[in-house]
Amino acid sequence: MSLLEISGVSQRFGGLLALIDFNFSLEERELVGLIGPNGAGKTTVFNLVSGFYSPSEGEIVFDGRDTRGLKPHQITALGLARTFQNIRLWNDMSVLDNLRIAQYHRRGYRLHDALLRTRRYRAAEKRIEVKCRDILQMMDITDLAEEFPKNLPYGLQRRVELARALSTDPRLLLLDEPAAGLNSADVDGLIRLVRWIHEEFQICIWMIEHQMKVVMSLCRRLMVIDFGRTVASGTPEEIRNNPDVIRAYLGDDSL
Amino acid sequence: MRAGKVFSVIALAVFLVSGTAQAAQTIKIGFPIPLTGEIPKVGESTKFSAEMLKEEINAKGGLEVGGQKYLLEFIYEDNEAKPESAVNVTLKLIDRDQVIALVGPQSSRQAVPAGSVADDNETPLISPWSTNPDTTKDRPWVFRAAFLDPFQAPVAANFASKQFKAKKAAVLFEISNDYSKGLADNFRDAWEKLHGKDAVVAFESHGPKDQDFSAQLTKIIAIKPDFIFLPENYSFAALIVPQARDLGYKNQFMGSDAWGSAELMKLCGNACKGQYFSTHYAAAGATGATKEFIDKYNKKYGYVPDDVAALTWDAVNIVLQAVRQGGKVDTNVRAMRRLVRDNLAAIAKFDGITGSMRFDSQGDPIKCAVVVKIDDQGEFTFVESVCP
Amino acid sequence: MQRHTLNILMLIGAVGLVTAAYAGLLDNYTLTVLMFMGINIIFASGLNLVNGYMGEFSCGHAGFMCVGAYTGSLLSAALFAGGKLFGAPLLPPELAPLFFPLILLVSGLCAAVFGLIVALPSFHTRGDYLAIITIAANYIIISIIENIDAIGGPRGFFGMKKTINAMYDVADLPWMLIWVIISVVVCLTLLYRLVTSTGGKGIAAVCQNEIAAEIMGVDTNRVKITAFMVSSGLAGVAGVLYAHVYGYVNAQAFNILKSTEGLVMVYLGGMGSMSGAVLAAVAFTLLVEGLRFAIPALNDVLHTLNILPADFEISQIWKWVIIPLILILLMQFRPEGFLGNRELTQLFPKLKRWITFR
Amino acid sequence: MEQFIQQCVNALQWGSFYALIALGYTLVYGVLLLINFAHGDIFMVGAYIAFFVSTFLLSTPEPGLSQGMTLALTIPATVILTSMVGVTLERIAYRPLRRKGAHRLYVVITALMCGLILENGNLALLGAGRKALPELLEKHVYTFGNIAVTNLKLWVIFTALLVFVFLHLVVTRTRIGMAMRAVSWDKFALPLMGIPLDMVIVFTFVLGSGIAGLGGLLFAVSYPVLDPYMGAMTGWKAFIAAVVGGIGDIRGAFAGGFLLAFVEIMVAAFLPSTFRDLFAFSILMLILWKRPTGIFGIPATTKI
Repeated sequence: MSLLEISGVSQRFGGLLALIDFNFSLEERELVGLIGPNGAGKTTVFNLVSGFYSPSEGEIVFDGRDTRGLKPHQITALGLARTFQNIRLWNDMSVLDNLRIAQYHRRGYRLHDALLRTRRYRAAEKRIEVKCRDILQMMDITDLAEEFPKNLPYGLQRRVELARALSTDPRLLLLDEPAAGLNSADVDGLIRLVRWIHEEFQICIWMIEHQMKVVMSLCRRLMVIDFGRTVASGTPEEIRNNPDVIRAYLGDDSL
Repeated sequence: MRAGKVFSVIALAVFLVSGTAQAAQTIKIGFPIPLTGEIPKVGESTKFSAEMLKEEINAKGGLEVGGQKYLLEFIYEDNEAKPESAVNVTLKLIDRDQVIALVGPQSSRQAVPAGSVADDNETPLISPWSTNPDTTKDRPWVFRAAFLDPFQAPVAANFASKQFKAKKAAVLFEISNDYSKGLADNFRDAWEKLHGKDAVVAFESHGPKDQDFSAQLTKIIAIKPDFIFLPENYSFAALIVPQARDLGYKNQFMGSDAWGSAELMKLCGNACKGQYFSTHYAAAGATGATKEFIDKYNKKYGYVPDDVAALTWDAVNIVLQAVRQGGKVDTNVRAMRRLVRDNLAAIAKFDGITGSMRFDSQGDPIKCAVVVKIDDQGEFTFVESVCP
Repeated sequence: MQRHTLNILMLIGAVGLVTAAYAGLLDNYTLTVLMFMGINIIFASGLNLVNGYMGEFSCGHAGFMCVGAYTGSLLSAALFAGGKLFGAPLLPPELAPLFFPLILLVSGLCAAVFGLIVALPSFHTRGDYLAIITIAANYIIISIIENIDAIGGPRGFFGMKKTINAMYDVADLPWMLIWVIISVVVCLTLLYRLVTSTGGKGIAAVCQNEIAAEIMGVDTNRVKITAFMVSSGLAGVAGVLYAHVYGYVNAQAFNILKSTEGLVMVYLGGMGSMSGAVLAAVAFTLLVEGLRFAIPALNDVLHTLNILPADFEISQIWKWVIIPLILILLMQFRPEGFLGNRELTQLFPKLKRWITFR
Repeated sequence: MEQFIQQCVNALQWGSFYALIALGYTLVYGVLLLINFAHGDIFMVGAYIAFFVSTFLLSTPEPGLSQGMTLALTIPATVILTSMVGVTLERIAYRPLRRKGAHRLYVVITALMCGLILENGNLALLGAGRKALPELLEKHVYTFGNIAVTNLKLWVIFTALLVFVFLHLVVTRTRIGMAMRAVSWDKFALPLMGIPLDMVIVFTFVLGSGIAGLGGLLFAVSYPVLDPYMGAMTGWKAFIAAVVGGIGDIRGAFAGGFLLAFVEIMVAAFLPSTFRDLFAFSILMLILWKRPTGIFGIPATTKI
C-alpha cells in the first residue's frame, strides 16, 4: 500500500482552477521532487496534502486514511510534517520550545495532568525533552537550544524549521523550497542534510524546489506541473530531456 | 522599570506611614462620596453642602458639646461610584481616620456594601440619598435621611390620579439605577392598585449614560398615556421631556425627588415648565431655615441647591444633634461612636430643612413629602404635602 | 535548600500576614486592600493568559468576573443563608469553611462555561473583531442579571455575609484573607503549570503563528477553548472572592470600566509575563489606594510652600487624572510594560537560584 | 406603520452621531491600526468647545451676534480647535510610543488613559455641574400625521451624509487621501509617493478629530446636556459600530453607525426595552459570527 495516494484532485479558488486532476502516489522512504514554474500550483498541492485546504474534487489517502475533512493537526498526528516557503517559526520562543510544541499531539496527557503535575505528565515531559534534545543534537544545533529564532541567521532558521518538522515524528516530510534564500555553500550543506535525514530517519521526503541542482542530485523521481496540470513525471534524466518540461519552463518560443 | 520601582516604594511608604495620626479635640466625620465616576455631581453637592455647614460652625468656634467647643473636621473620600471603592474608603475612614460617624455613600450601589462594613465595625453611618431598603435593613448602626420608594411612589400615584384625572400611566426609568427601578416598580404597584390591572400602559427603560430616548418615547406616545412618570435623575429628565415634546407628546409628566435640582431648569428650559414632581421641600416660597439654607448656598456656589445638598445638610445636622445630645466627646473613639449611634436612634424629632423627621426601628426616616409644580418662572412652587 | 528560599519566604510572609490579622495588628482597611490586591492579581494574571500569551484582545473580561461573583453569591446564600429565594439553608453553618473552596470551584467552572461563548467565535474571527464580541458578552451578561428581579436586579445581591459569619463561628480566624491567599497561590501555580507545559505552550504558539501551530500538530481550536475557559474561570474565582470580601455584588460593578482596569494591569505588567501581571496588579492597587494619602499630603505641602493659591485645593478628583498620567509616563519609559514578555527570572537570572516554582 | 417610520427617523438621527464618531475611529485605525479609545472623549471635548465658543460669541457686547451668525462661526472654530486636541494627543502620547516600536496594544492602552485624563481633567477643572448649550438654532417641529420631525434632526442627518461624501472624495480623489489608504497597505512604500508618513498621520488625526468636533457640536445642539463622561459610552458604542461595519473602511463606519442605531432603536421599540442591551448585543454578535470581518471588511487571506 502506498503511503500517500492522491487521485483526481482538483482545486478551485473562485473561478480560478489552481490544480486540475492531479494524480500521484508516494511509497514509504521515497525522496521525490515537485517542480514547476512560479504559480504552477506546487504549494497548493502541499496545502491540500497537509489539510490546509480541502480539495474541491478527488481524494487524498494518507496511510490508508482518507484525509478529507480532517484538520491539519489531525493529519500531522497521522505522521505528516512540512516546512514553509517563508519560514514560519515561533519567533518569541526558544528553539527548544519550538521543538517541544511540535510534540503537542504526542504529549499523551490531558489538561488536568499538566495542572496537577501527575506522574504521567512528568514522564511525558521528560520523554519530550529527551527527544527534542536528541533531534537538536542530530541536527547539530544543540548550542542554539535557548536562542530565539528571530535572532538567528536565515540558514540556521531553515535548519531549526527542519528540526521542528522532524520533531513531530513524521513518516512523510514535505519541504517547500528548502533552498530558497540560501547561498551556494549553504545549498551544498542542505543537500547533504536532506540526504542524511532521509537515511537516518528512514522517512519519505517530498520536496518543492526551484534550484535544479538540489532536486537533480537528491530525488530519484520528479514530477513537473504547470498551470495546475501535470506536465511530466519520471527520473531526473527523463525530465531533463522532456520537451514538454522545457516548453513549460522556457515558453513555446524556445522550441 | 526604575521609575516604576521607585514609585511603588514611595506609594507603599506613604500608604503605610500616613493616616495613623490622632488629632486632639476635633469631631471627625467621614464622607465616602462619589467625587468621580458616574455621578460626580452628587459627590460635589454633598461636599459643597457639608463644607458650608462646617465653615459656618467652625466660624463660631466649633460645635458646643457639654459646654465645650469642638472644631469640626470633615474628611471627603472618593468612592469612584464603585462598590469596592466605597468599602475601601469607608474602612479607611473608620480605621485610619478614626471618624466618629459617616455621612454617605449616597447611591445605594455603594451605600449597601458600605453600610454593611460600618455596621460590622460599629460606626454610625447615615446615607442622605440612598433609597434601597437593604441599606438600613437589620443594621442598627445605619440610618438614612431620604424617604423610601414604597412611600414616595404612592404619593406620586395618588397625586397624578387626582390632579391629572389620569387613568393610563406610562413609566420610563433607568434599568441599571436601583433608585429609578425601585421607584418605577413601586409606582406600578400603586397605580395598578388604584386603577386596576393594565392601567400602566407602558413600562419602558433605558440604560446608563443614554442620551437618546426617541425609541422608547415613540413607543409610549403611540399608546397615548394620560401622563408619563419619570423616576429619573434630573439630567435624564432634562433630555427626556424636550425629546417627548419634539415627538409630539402633549400631556403631563410627573417626576420624583431626583428632579429637585436647580440645574434642571438650566438644562431643560421651557419644556419642563408646568410639570410636577414629588420631593422633600419646595424651594420657591420656602420659609425659615429652608430659605436661609437655599439663600446661603445660592450665594456661595451660585446655584439653588439640589435634593442631595439639602439631604446632606440635614444628615450632617442630625449627626451633630446626636453628638450634642450625647453631652460629651469621648476620647475613646469606639465609645464615642456608640454614644452617637444611641443618640441618633433616640432622636424624637428633628426639624430639618427637608421637613421634620424621626427614625423608625430600622433607621429609616418618618417624614412628609411635598409635591411641587415647576411654574412659569422655572421655580419649584408648593402644591401639596403628604405625610405618612 | 537554597532553591527553596523564596518559597519559604513566601510561606513565612503568608503565615505572618494571617497571624498579624488574627492578632489584630492590621486594621480592616489594610486587610481589605490586601485582599483586593489578591483579587486583582488573580483577575489580571487570568486575563493575561488570553490577552498576553494568546495575543487576543479580550475587552469584556469583567463579564466573567460578574458570572463568578453572582454564582458564588447565590450558591453561598443557598447553602448557608437561605432567605426568600432559597428557603431554609441547605447545609448546617458549621460546614461553611469546608464548602467554601467548593463554591470557588463551581463558580469558576460556571464562569468558564461562559468563556466558551467567547471562545467559539474566536475560531472565525480574531483581533479587534473579537474585542467587540467580548464587549458584547460583557453587556449581555450585565443586561441578563439586571433583568432578573429574583436576584436583586439592579439593586444587587447580598446574603453571603452569613456564610462568612458562619466561618467565624467555626473558628475565629481571618477567613477571607486565608481564602484569598490560598486562591492566589493555587491560581498562580495552576497558571504557571499550564503555561510551562508543552500543551500550554501551544497557547503562545497560536499567538505567534497560528498557521504554523495548526500544521505542526497543535489543535488550535482546543487551545483557544482551553485558554479562554481557564482565563474566564480565574476571573470567576476572582469574582467569588470579590463578592465575599465586600459582601455585596452588583452587575454594574463589573461593567466595561472594570474590564479596562484589567487591561491596564495586563499591559502595564507586560504581555505574556506572569510575574509582570502580578507586579502590575500590586502596583495598580497600591497606586489607587496610595493616592488617597498622597493627594492630601501633596495638597498640604503645596499650600505650606505657598505654591498654590489658598482657595484652591487639590482634591481626590485629581486622582483619576494623576493615575492615567502616571501610567502614560510608565508606558513611555517601558513601552512593553514592566517586564515585556519575559519573567522576572529571565530578567534577573540570579533569581533562579532562590526559586523552585513548579 | 407610522410608528415604524417614526422609529426609522429616530434611528437615522441617532445613527448619524454613531456614524460621525465611528468615522474617526475608522480613519485612525485604517492608517495606524490603532484603536483610538480617546476618540469618544475627543467628541466630548468637541461638545465643550462648542459650548465655550458659542457662549463667548453670544456674550459679545452690543449689538452682538445673531444666533445664525454665532452658529456659522462656532462650527469652524469647534472643528479647528477639536482637531488641534486630537493632533496634540497624537504628538505627545502616541507618536513617542510608536517611535519606540511599542506593541500597538500599548498605544491602545495609552489612548484609553488619555481618554480618562480628558474626562477627569474636565471634571476637576470645570466641576461636576452639567452645561447646557445656548440655543443656536430655533427649533421647529414638523408633523405629518403622527410622525414628528424637527428641523434639527434633518440637519443632523444631512450633515452626516455630507461628511460622508466629503470624506469619500478626500480619500479617493486627493493625493493625501490616497496616501492614507496606501499607508494601511504598506507603511514603507509611502515615502515613495513623496509624502512623509507623519504628515499623513497628522492629517488623519485632523480629519478624525475635526469630524468628532462637528459631531460633538451637533450633539450638543440636539441633546443639550453636557457632562464630562458623555463621550465615554457613546464612544464605546461608536467603536462597536465601526468594527461591525468593518473597521478601516469608511463605508463600513458609516453603515455600522446606522446599523447599530437601527438595531438599538428597533429592539427598544418592538421588544421589551428592559432587555435592549441583551437583544441588541446578541444581534451584533450574530452578525460578527456570520461576517467575521464586519459588513465591509475584507476577509484576511493568508498565503502560505
